[in-house]
Amino acid sequence: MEKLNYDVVVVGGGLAGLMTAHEVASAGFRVAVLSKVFPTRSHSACAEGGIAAYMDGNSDPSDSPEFMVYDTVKGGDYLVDQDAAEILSYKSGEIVRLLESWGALFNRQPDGRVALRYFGGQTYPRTRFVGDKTGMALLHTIYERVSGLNVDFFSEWFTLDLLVTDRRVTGVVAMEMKSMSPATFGAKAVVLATGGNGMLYQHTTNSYINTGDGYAMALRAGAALKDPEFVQFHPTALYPSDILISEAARGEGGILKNNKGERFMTKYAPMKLDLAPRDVVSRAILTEVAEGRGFPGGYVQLDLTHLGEKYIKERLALAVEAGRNFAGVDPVKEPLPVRPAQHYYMGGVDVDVSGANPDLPGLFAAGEAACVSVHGANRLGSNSLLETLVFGRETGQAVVKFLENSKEVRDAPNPEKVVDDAYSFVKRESGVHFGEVMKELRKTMWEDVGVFRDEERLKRAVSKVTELRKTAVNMYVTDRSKTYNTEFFNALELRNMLDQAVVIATTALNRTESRGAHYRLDFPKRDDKQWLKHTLAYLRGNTVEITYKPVKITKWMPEERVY
Amino acid sequence: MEEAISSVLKSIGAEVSPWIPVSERPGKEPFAKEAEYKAKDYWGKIHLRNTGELYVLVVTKAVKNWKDSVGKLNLKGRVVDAVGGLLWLKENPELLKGDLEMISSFLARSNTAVGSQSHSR
Amino acid sequence: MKLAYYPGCTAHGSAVEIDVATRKVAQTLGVELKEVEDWNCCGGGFLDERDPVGHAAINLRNLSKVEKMGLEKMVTPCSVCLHSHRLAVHKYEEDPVLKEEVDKRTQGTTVQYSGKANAEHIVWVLLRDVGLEKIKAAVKKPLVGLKVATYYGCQMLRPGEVMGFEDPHSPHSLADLVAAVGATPVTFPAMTYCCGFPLMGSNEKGGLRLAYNIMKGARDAGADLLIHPCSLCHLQLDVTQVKVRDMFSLDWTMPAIYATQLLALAFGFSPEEVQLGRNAAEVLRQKGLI
Amino acid sequence: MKELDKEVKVKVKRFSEEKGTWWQEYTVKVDKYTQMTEVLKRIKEEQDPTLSYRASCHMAVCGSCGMRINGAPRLACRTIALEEVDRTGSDTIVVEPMDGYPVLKDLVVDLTDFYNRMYKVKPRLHPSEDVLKGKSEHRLKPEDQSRLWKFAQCIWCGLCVSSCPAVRIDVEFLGPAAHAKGYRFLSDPRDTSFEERAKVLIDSAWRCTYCYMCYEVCPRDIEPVEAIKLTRTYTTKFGPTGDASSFGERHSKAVEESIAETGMLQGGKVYVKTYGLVNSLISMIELMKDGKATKLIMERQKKVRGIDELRKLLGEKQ
Repeated sequence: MEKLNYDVVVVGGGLAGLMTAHEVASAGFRVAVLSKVFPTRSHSACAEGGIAAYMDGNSDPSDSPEFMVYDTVKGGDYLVDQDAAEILSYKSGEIVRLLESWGALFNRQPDGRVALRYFGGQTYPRTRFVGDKTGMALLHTIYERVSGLNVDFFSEWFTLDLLVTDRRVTGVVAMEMKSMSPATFGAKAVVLATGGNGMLYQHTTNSYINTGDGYAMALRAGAALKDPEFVQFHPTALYPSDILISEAARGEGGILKNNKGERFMTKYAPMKLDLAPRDVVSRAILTEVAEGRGFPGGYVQLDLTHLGEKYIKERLALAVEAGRNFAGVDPVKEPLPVRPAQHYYMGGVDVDVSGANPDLPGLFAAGEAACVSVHGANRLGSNSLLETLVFGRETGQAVVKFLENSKEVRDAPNPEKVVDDAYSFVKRESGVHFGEVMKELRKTMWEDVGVFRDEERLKRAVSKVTELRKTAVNMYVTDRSKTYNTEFFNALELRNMLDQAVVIATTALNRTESRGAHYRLDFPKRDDKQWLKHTLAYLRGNTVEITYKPVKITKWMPEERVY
Repeated sequence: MEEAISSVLKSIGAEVSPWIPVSERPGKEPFAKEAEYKAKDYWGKIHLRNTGELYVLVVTKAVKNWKDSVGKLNLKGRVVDAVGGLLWLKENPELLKGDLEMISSFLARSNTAVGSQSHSR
Repeated sequence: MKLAYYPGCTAHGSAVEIDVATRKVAQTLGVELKEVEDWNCCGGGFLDERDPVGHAAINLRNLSKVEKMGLEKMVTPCSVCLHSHRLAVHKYEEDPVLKEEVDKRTQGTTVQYSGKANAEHIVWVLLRDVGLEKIKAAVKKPLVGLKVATYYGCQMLRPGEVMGFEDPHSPHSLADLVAAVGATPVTFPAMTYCCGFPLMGSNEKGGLRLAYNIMKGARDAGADLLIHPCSLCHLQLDVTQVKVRDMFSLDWTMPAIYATQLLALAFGFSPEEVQLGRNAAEVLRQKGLI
Repeated sequence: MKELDKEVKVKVKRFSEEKGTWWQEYTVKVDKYTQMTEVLKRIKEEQDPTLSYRASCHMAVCGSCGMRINGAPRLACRTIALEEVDRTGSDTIVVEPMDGYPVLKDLVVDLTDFYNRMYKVKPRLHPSEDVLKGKSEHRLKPEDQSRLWKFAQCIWCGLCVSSCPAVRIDVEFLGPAAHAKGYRFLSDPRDTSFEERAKVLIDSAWRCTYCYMCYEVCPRDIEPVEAIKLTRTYTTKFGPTGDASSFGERHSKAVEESIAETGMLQGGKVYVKTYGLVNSLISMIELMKDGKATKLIMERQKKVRGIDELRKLLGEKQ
């Protein structure tokens, strides 16, 4: 097997990975970026609304970084590490300024400075944006910048697993998808910037590639996931493509209706109606569908037609585009089909504010792959893009410091085993196909570890996922092609998804309270006495080991979360 | 032009800074001139393009969101952007004085009520 | 049926047979073509980049004349003229900054454009306004056994949102006409590719290469000749064909004739009357069609 | 709802290094919302796991799923299956890999050539040192922002290059996407390397044939041909940088002059002005072989009567 050596390997070419690579390369270290897609195809491109930033001299006159910390902590239902939220907030302005200096085409005020707008959960407006394609714009800007540096890109390389030698991370084994030939990448540090895991759920706004490979690799290497039970669901994803229809659609007057034409939110939230919090609306929609008042396929309708063509086109351009192009529905003339869908993963590889994992020296993570605990139990809009860049940079700088004090590492003794494990699926002559297992997994997660949770469902999920993991050992890849064999990579993705699923289901069962996005029908209240703490979960064979870690509170004491 | 605008601002009792040229990047010829001003309940800047277009930024803490308030004002200038305490107007030198006076009196009125305005919504 | 008619510079000059054949076909089908009084050049596909405002203004001058004639459809046999006028209207309507500038220029001139008139291709008029039945009825000499490659080129089709007559990826207007006169339409992959004419001013070799692709594509598909919908395709594929043959040392020809020339032949006009090129005439003679 | 569960046939052009090329047909149930990415996903997960294709965001921002659908270069995610059935009138949807790139497997093509074209235009802002060091800040007028954003929205899907005829016949032409990207930086007032960019872009811009295929196929409505047209206008300012731009500039200027002079386009005259008298005579002799030369000579020298008005419309100072 070919052996390549770098100072750092970054797995993932989205915003977080590229920002990390930028810092490492700028400091003169040798860095490889491995990504299973060409970098600009990463899920960062899907972010719509914007990036929150307090910019000194270019913000609301009443705003301050302190307000931004407060909004983030409260939004996260107090499971936020407040020191992390402070970094996020205090460094937001310089991050936007940096991306602007690299050419990002932020929308402008008439004097040519970056414009701002309101977003949900903000006391003062501070979201910076590029039309409604902010993620796409920033991803391209940073790729343009980093591809001009001395960084080696390995695009369409699938990372199989981390290499661990002497209880520290010493590289990865990856495979070029085109030629299917594996290679060892030796490195003193590995940064997981592999994004989220929406594909675990039957319905998700995430890209097809979001299979949470980094979470699974970290678990298999012996690192913990932090707060794995926290999964955010968005109430209005377009049926059936699950493209996000922004909350703005309801903010501007859109009404949710069931198959009888009833405005059902009157039952669930008589005061706030369609503008009730995301979790409330998601639960309402799913209840309507479960009780037979949805449409075939399992959706309800989001009606904008009464707003008038001019208004809709002016205010909700993206809803119009999405409806027309992806559902064949013109929201000016007919209601949009919507249903809740998984949207974001608050949990992730356990790291501190420098992106370092405490279990394995040399292991770092950034972006949605990491859990720095800036989002706590529920992420605020406009904070995910910001996190990728702020903590991508923090992590990159921490990696540089780590490298400066790092000794040469010993080669991993047996990297071939990683390849053999992966190839076991191809070598087998019969068994199950990835598609069969995947469908069941995504259904189980959606129904039993989804918006509504309770002991019965979660127990059922744990045993189902455990069973699926056993079945998947016998997975069988029918495609024998030695070029771009996507069936093989799908099988590996499924293996990764199963490793996370068991952890998510088990920790969700374990947390007997409701907080943020984790809603337990049998424990509907937040319980700070018992549960104001982070979950840490390890995967040891088939067993999930759970421990805890305190939440870092600097100045904002928990209070009831009312809006 | 710059002098005329400065004197309009001074006539409503604002302090005005000297005009400075602005360009897209260092070393590029300026595309506009700017002056900062400070009035009683608000402050901001005047942005004057080389092509003659005139923009005015009105900043205040007295308004939670200009977007909800501009409808109540009968401004002659065009509202280009209104978000939180920031308001951008495209102005005409002849109409500037009237608009600024209107804003001054609107803020003076709402200032007396600002204590009771809730910040939570 | 009375329609405004815009022949365009080329059909008035070096490709006059297009004008001749188009008038004969229209006459046969009872379409009165009223030439736009004192029309001007559309800019030929180049003016819009040098002077976008001037381009829009001079195209609107033609259309404004059409409106003054009390008409809305301005028929042209040239795809480039069609494209130029329709794009000018599109940009004038979509781009408020451009509109303002154009309005400034047209002030104090005779140009008053209300937005009603627009350019139409003769092929569209034949299919949409005259109809295939009427065309079939006018056929006196069905061109049975003649295999005709239908070459659409670019500007009659694209951009689809501005042209709007047929699916730019799978057009069939020309095939419908070919079938209507009893000949056999031949489709080929290159039928919507560029003939290379717009390159002739900057990269002649490239332009000839593109022309070769079209000729070769039609030949490989088994066609006897090809028809096209554009004065400039005509210059490229007919007038300049000899250069292509030289460059690629070809011992064969692919006669290229204008769509209405084919129709006129079927309507009973002689090759001389439609000024048919000698290569095309030779093919028809071999097929026993003349 | 009746539209649910309509069956369509999907005919896929397959390829593998081991087996070569073959066609395979699948039957898939769809409803009126079903995107082609979903159709492919159902085939892969439920019928034939060996089918390979790329897809990621399913909302036309990642540019992964470019392919030919019923002959048209499309993003699969931006294509609704039943709309294709409506468009073609056939229940069979034909899916092929993009043209112009080597096929790796089934619908997956090798985009290396496309990426290399993009890198040639140095696709990144070159800001001034002071801005990078934080000593100074950029400004950008909102109207410039929206003008640039139009061309900056390229998602590197490769569809325009795959369908561009000029790319196929001319190695010196950068192709539509690279031109859109190049122009976006060439005309960004924050950029500091105008000359370097002009050298890369100007001559290539004259190698575009204005067929509007890129305009037609671009899923983000970038209209790369417009960027190319705008790039050509820099030739006057910067000067030609090669044969194509020097002939092209002369030609285009001759067209403009011809119109300003007579209101008409006089092909022969324009040709002579572009290529010079000697070259034109050589061409003429060639054309005589086919009996076509007379046509150019025969050209009527009509002059528009309203020429004064026309000149005013062309912006001539009164």
